Amino acid sequence: MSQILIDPITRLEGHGKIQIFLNDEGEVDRAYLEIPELRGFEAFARGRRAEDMPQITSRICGVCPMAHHMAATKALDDLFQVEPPPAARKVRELIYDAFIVEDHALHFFYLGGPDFVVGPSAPKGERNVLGVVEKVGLEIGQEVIAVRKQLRDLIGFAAGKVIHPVFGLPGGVSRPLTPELQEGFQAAAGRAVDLGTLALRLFRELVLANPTYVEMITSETYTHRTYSMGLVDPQDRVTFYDGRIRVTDPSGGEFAVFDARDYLTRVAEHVEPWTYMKFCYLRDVGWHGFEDGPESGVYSVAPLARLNVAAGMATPIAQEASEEMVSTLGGKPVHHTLANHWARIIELIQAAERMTELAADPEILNPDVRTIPTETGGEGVGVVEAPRGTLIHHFRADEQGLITDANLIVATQNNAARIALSVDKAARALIHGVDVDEGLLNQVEMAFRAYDPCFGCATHSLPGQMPLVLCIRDPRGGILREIRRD
Amino acid sequence: MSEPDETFEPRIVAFFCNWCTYTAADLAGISRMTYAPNVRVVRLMCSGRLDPQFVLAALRDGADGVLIGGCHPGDCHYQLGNYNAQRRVLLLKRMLRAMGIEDERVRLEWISAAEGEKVQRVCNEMTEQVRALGPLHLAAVPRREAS
Amino acid sequence: MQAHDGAPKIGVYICHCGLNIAGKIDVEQVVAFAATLPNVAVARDYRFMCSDPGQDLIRQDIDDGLVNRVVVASCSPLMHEATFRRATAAGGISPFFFQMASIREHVSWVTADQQDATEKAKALVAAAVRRVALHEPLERRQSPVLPDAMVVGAGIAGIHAALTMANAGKHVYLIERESTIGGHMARFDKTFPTLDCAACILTPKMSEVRANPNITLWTYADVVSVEGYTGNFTVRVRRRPRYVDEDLCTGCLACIDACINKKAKVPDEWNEGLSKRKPIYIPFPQATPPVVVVDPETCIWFKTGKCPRPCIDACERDAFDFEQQERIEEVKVGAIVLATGFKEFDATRIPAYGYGRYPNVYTSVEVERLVNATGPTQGEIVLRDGTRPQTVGIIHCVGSRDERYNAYCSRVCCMYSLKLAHLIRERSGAEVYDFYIDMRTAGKGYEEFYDKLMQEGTHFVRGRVAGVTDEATTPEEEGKLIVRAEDTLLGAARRIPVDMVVLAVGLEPQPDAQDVRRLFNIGCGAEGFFTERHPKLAPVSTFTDGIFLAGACQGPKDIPDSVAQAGAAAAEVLAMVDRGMVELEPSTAFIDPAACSGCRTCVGLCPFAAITFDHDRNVAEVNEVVCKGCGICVGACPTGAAQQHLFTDEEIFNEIEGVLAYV
Amino acid sequence: MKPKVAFYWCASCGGCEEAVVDLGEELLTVADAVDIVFWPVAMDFKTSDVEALADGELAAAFVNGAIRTSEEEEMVRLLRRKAQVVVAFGACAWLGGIPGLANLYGRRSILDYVYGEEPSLEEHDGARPQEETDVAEGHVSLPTFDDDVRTLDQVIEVDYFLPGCPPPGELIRTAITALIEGTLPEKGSVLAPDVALCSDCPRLPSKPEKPSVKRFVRPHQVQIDPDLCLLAQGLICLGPATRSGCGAVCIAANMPCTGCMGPVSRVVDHGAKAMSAMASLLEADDEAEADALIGEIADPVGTFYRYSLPASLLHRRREPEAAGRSPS
Repeated sequence: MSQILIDPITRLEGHGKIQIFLNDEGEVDRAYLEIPELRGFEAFARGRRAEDMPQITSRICGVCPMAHHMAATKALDDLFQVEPPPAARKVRELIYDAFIVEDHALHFFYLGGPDFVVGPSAPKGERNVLGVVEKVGLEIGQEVIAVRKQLRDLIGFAAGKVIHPVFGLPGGVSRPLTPELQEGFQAAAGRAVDLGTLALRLFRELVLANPTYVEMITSETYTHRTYSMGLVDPQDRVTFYDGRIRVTDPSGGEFAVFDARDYLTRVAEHVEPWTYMKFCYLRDVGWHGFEDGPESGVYSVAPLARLNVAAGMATPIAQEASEEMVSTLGGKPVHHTLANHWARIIELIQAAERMTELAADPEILNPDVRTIPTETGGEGVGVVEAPRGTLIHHFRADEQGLITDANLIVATQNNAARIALSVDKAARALIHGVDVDEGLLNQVEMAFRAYDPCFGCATHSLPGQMPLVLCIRDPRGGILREIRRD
Repeated sequence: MSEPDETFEPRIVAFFCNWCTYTAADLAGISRMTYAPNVRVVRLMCSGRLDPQFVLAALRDGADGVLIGGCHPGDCHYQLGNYNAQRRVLLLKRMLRAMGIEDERVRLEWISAAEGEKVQRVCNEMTEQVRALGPLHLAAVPRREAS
Repeated sequence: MQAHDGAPKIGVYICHCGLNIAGKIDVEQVVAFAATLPNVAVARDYRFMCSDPGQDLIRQDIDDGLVNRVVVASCSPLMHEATFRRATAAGGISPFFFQMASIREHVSWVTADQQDATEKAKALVAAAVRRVALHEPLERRQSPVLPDAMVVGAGIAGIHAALTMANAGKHVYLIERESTIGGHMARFDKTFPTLDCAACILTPKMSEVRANPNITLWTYADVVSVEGYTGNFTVRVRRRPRYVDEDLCTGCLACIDACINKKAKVPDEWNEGLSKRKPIYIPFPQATPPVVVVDPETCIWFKTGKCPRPCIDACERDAFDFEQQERIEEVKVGAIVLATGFKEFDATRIPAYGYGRYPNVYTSVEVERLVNATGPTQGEIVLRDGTRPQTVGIIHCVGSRDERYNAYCSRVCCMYSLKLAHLIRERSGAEVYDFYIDMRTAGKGYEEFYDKLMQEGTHFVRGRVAGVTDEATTPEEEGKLIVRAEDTLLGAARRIPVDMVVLAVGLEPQPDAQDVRRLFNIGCGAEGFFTERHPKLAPVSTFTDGIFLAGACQGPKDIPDSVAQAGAAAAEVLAMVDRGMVELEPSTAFIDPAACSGCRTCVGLCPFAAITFDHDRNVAEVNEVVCKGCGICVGACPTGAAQQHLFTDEEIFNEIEGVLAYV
Repeated sequence: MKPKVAFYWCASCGGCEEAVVDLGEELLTVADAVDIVFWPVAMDFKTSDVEALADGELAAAFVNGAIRTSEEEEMVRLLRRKAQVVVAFGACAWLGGIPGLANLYGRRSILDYVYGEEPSLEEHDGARPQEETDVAEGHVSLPTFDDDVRTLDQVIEVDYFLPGCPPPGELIRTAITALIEGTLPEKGSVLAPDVALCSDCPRLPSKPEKPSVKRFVRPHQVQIDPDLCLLAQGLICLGPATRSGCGAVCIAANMPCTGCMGPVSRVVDHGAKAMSAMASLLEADDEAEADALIGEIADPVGTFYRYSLPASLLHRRREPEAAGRSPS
């Protein structure tokens, strides 16, 4: 009896395992996406000093540490009941947008991009950043690297460290922005906008110009009609640093708008015995299994969802680009999972444009960047839009300022149910019998890679990493094939 | 903890300063004051030499308790050593508490050179206290297999 | 790290110490165990390792190349570490390739069970073996000894120590708190058992002090600070103003007669308040220096600023200086002898004896003054009302040999009580009752003196006195003090009516003994007397090198013992000073400049300012001569850059593992 | 023939991989100089690629993350077999890192909290992820987690340690260069300066000649002077106890050092040494006063062992169930 095994799933942050069960006809009966990782941050956050949360929780993920650092910092504003001075707020948002740009660039060019840019069934040795460089040329490759480096260096200087920042404090940031850094951000912002438009161009040329890809994107295989969730600004436009949480139903109508502090009344986590991942769903709709449609509480977050819940983008070039996408894909809401790659570029552009605005704001140099808390202890919730979706940090602390309870709703967790759906659906569509070729299996992986999922984030739990295995079983559970792609 | 095991013989490492407590231990000897054999003394010139690493190393190496002896406040042969020891032990004990190690397992006592009987009393008390607590049983630090 | 002469070859030597160790510890077992320990080349036992043959074992094994590290398991290092280091060095290797395991004081003497003792001894040996393998050869630093010396306290002990050293040609600073030297002895009339006159033997020595060019005498002065280390102390002395120029005053005492106060009305401390003095006074005729003192508390000029000050006119030498301020003198000396003496037990602490309540209850010190020819009554024994006592009761052990006050025996009370009994009888013809618990007359001619008193007809009543009362129960007790005592010889309680009660008060440490102790960084015993380095082997040394003890500050002593001890202390100082240098313990801290980050955690922690920060090299440095080797900085150093010779982290970690080597 | 290298992550956040990616252009030059045969986060090579290698065929394996599961253990043992040099890459692999704080809790209590107590959980029957589950379609299994987090060298022999959370680019560069040029120091070395951060600290000149602390303050409680030594401001800065090599970036950002670069070679237990220094600097001789002031530190373990708990002498919190596992 032959075996197939994918080990481990690659080009995503974190770890996963897919179990696919075939029926007697050799058709996919059910695919399970298991997240075997648990690091327990919430558990060992208890007893730590509240003000250390931004630095401790950033270790949940080294790819989006800024998102956790910022969500925790905002939760501390709430917990210590302090309002950061305007300059501090702007410094935070500027740095946060810079982070969104470089992180989206990372995913497009390094992690998700290769699938399209190099091709889903290209030889594995090429399906990586170096392959991308091959395809798009060294200059572009170097420009991508250069821009990310420039942005990450700036973030490093401003936040202390780009990987695991230290600048966030309840009531502000650890130090004011220097004029030199302001100039640096201004320069980088312009360059980032160009990179965004470049990425857009590449996407048009390499993806949209290729009918097979377009067909793949719009195919039912990669489509689910679920609820969408994301932060919106007062004008209901896409925002990353702060805003209200908006939820739209599968047909695009507003389902709910609420403040992060009320998340517990809106969102619940579902536990399955076969995975360490906890699946988020909308309380008001309820958990009805891994289903899409208006009757299922399953919802999605991340770039495409953000575009779906927002009336539009907050900056001109991004707005233009989003209109192009929506019209190309037949109007909002867009439910094609693979369109996340496109939406990601559009978001990259908005973040870059927003950087330009903030860096130009004279107020941002104001040395008053700290409000010293007078209260200790209490409860606080903080929310940001992480690159991978809505991220909520929720802490309670005692009178000593030590954490007594911590609860984290992490981007990929919001998406978890939908990702499981995608994998299941892709498997059904792509796998017929046990003869599965490697490119096909990569297309199964593409189903979740499109979300830029971070299982490290998602299970912010006991250290422990497990390769993702694609394991195909017969109806009696016996292993037909385990695919170890070689 | 489980109920006291009378057959359990605690291992206690003591760090005594040369001028007061170690001399007091000598006095206890000269005065033939018998006490529990469980306490094994490591001589330091001053309790101010105490490095928290020593206490942890003793616990790691199999001690069930650690006793630190210094001169009474104001009497340190080096004027300030015992105050330093006190601050270090106070902080260390808070850390040990957080690590699930009972307070009674680490004890700091001021014993002057004239207090032989206090050496006797403290060593006996501590041995009984630790006996009542039972073995420390620290989780073993994983050791890699020889490769 | 490793010995220059290759891998460690450790010799382990277990001492039987007669039966002190071997009687409790199975030495053979320990030897066998030691032989199995890593790096141990030789494991032997011997009856007395500290004896010459014992030390020769070590020397020989080193000579024969069998051994290059030495562990001796015997008594406390405080006892014989030096001995065995010498033996190790005698073998031709560094004396610091040695480690001692205390299996006597810490094991055989304190452990009930033989097997327990043997196991514990093994652990201590294991620790010493692990540790000594890491020892490094160290240089003993030598430090010059300043030629001058200081004696603090000028009673008979201090005087004798000062004179002994001065006569050997050393310059001595003699510091006395009172306005005159002489201490307690100067207040006595006669001394036991010879009954020779105290003044006759003391005053020559007092004037000799004054005359000796090698002695700088500062009375009315006290030590305020001591810095430095053995051989090199810097002492600051405060000299209080006496408002009279010592160099000009000749002690003619004309000023005292001239004082505006025609009558003396200030209670005279010297005479225990039994007489009065004027605001300007001299304690007693032979006071040394013979210089008057103005007491600002009672002098009209100081109190009101209004006084014609006839004293000034009366002085031919123009010696008065009412502007005189206290002065701080700073001197550097190589060694210091402490002879700060004792204070008498405060009799009011035992109300039952009625002191302070019944005027005719006296302390022995008061009676010393009464019987003294220079005292308030010129030697007449009279009660406060001027009448002569017919019967006198002397109560021994007042404040001594009593758990409630002092458990110890004050050693001198029996003898001085006998002396007083004799003098009282001699001077007043009174019947003397002597209440004692045990008559302690150990000393040359002491027992004979006791016999003499018995022949003289002194009544001795053996038993502790319950109390003294004036409540008469019979006519003959009327108007008398009744001493209630149990007569253990008769086995009956007795009431003995007397006219006068003398309380033989014991000796206690000076009230400020604790302060003095801290000032000189030495130790006190539980009872408060200064502790000697070793009761037998170093009776006049202290735990602080270069500081020695003489007289009753170390414990109750009579005059012969005090003088003998003073001579011994002087000899120790002379030995030091003549050698010209001392060897300092090498267990100092040092900082590896390559490892020091310049964080300065250590700098402020050093109690002796031995650590300085080099801003150019950005590292902290230890001045090894100033460093006293406490290791505070080493324990605090956050990166282990600071280490301590003989107590490195590595050595201590290994010792810890060793003591936990339960077998 | 280019030396083959592998990057692998165990229980980690991916920050170490990011740090490698951050080498930017140099990544390309490195990619030229070496042959990366295994790097799950960025390249499609699988375990079998490694198994296919001859023992010792890998010039080096860079492993980040702490060890928690049997899978991780197997993988690092495999890499150990295949690699001439194994480098523990980053704080987690060297010391356990921040996820090592999980050693303050037993596995059980963590599962109970995450799946039983958190407020956002649906009302459910207290279901927990099971290692073995029968689902409608068949049988699904999850890996077992050890009760504690281990450092890499508590599992396999490690040749070099690269400190930091994540390791500073400069140190990674130096290490890789040394590897390529064969100029690595003696085995067992930590590839960073062996002196504490103060030596590099721009604020050192502002440190008092004789430092001391009246009371410790927490970063959120005070306006932090951007130029004055942080310890002199009463902030617990682990710079004096922590390796340099990071360029004091946190301090440059006006925040105290939290010790991610770990201890120097002369220190056995990072937290204990740091505690000793901090406690010594406190100006309080009276016991009650000292204890009160020390109490204000609030969380000694999280403060002094933030990155090194699994590597510390105590390794993990003492749990009653640990009683069976006493060292022999």
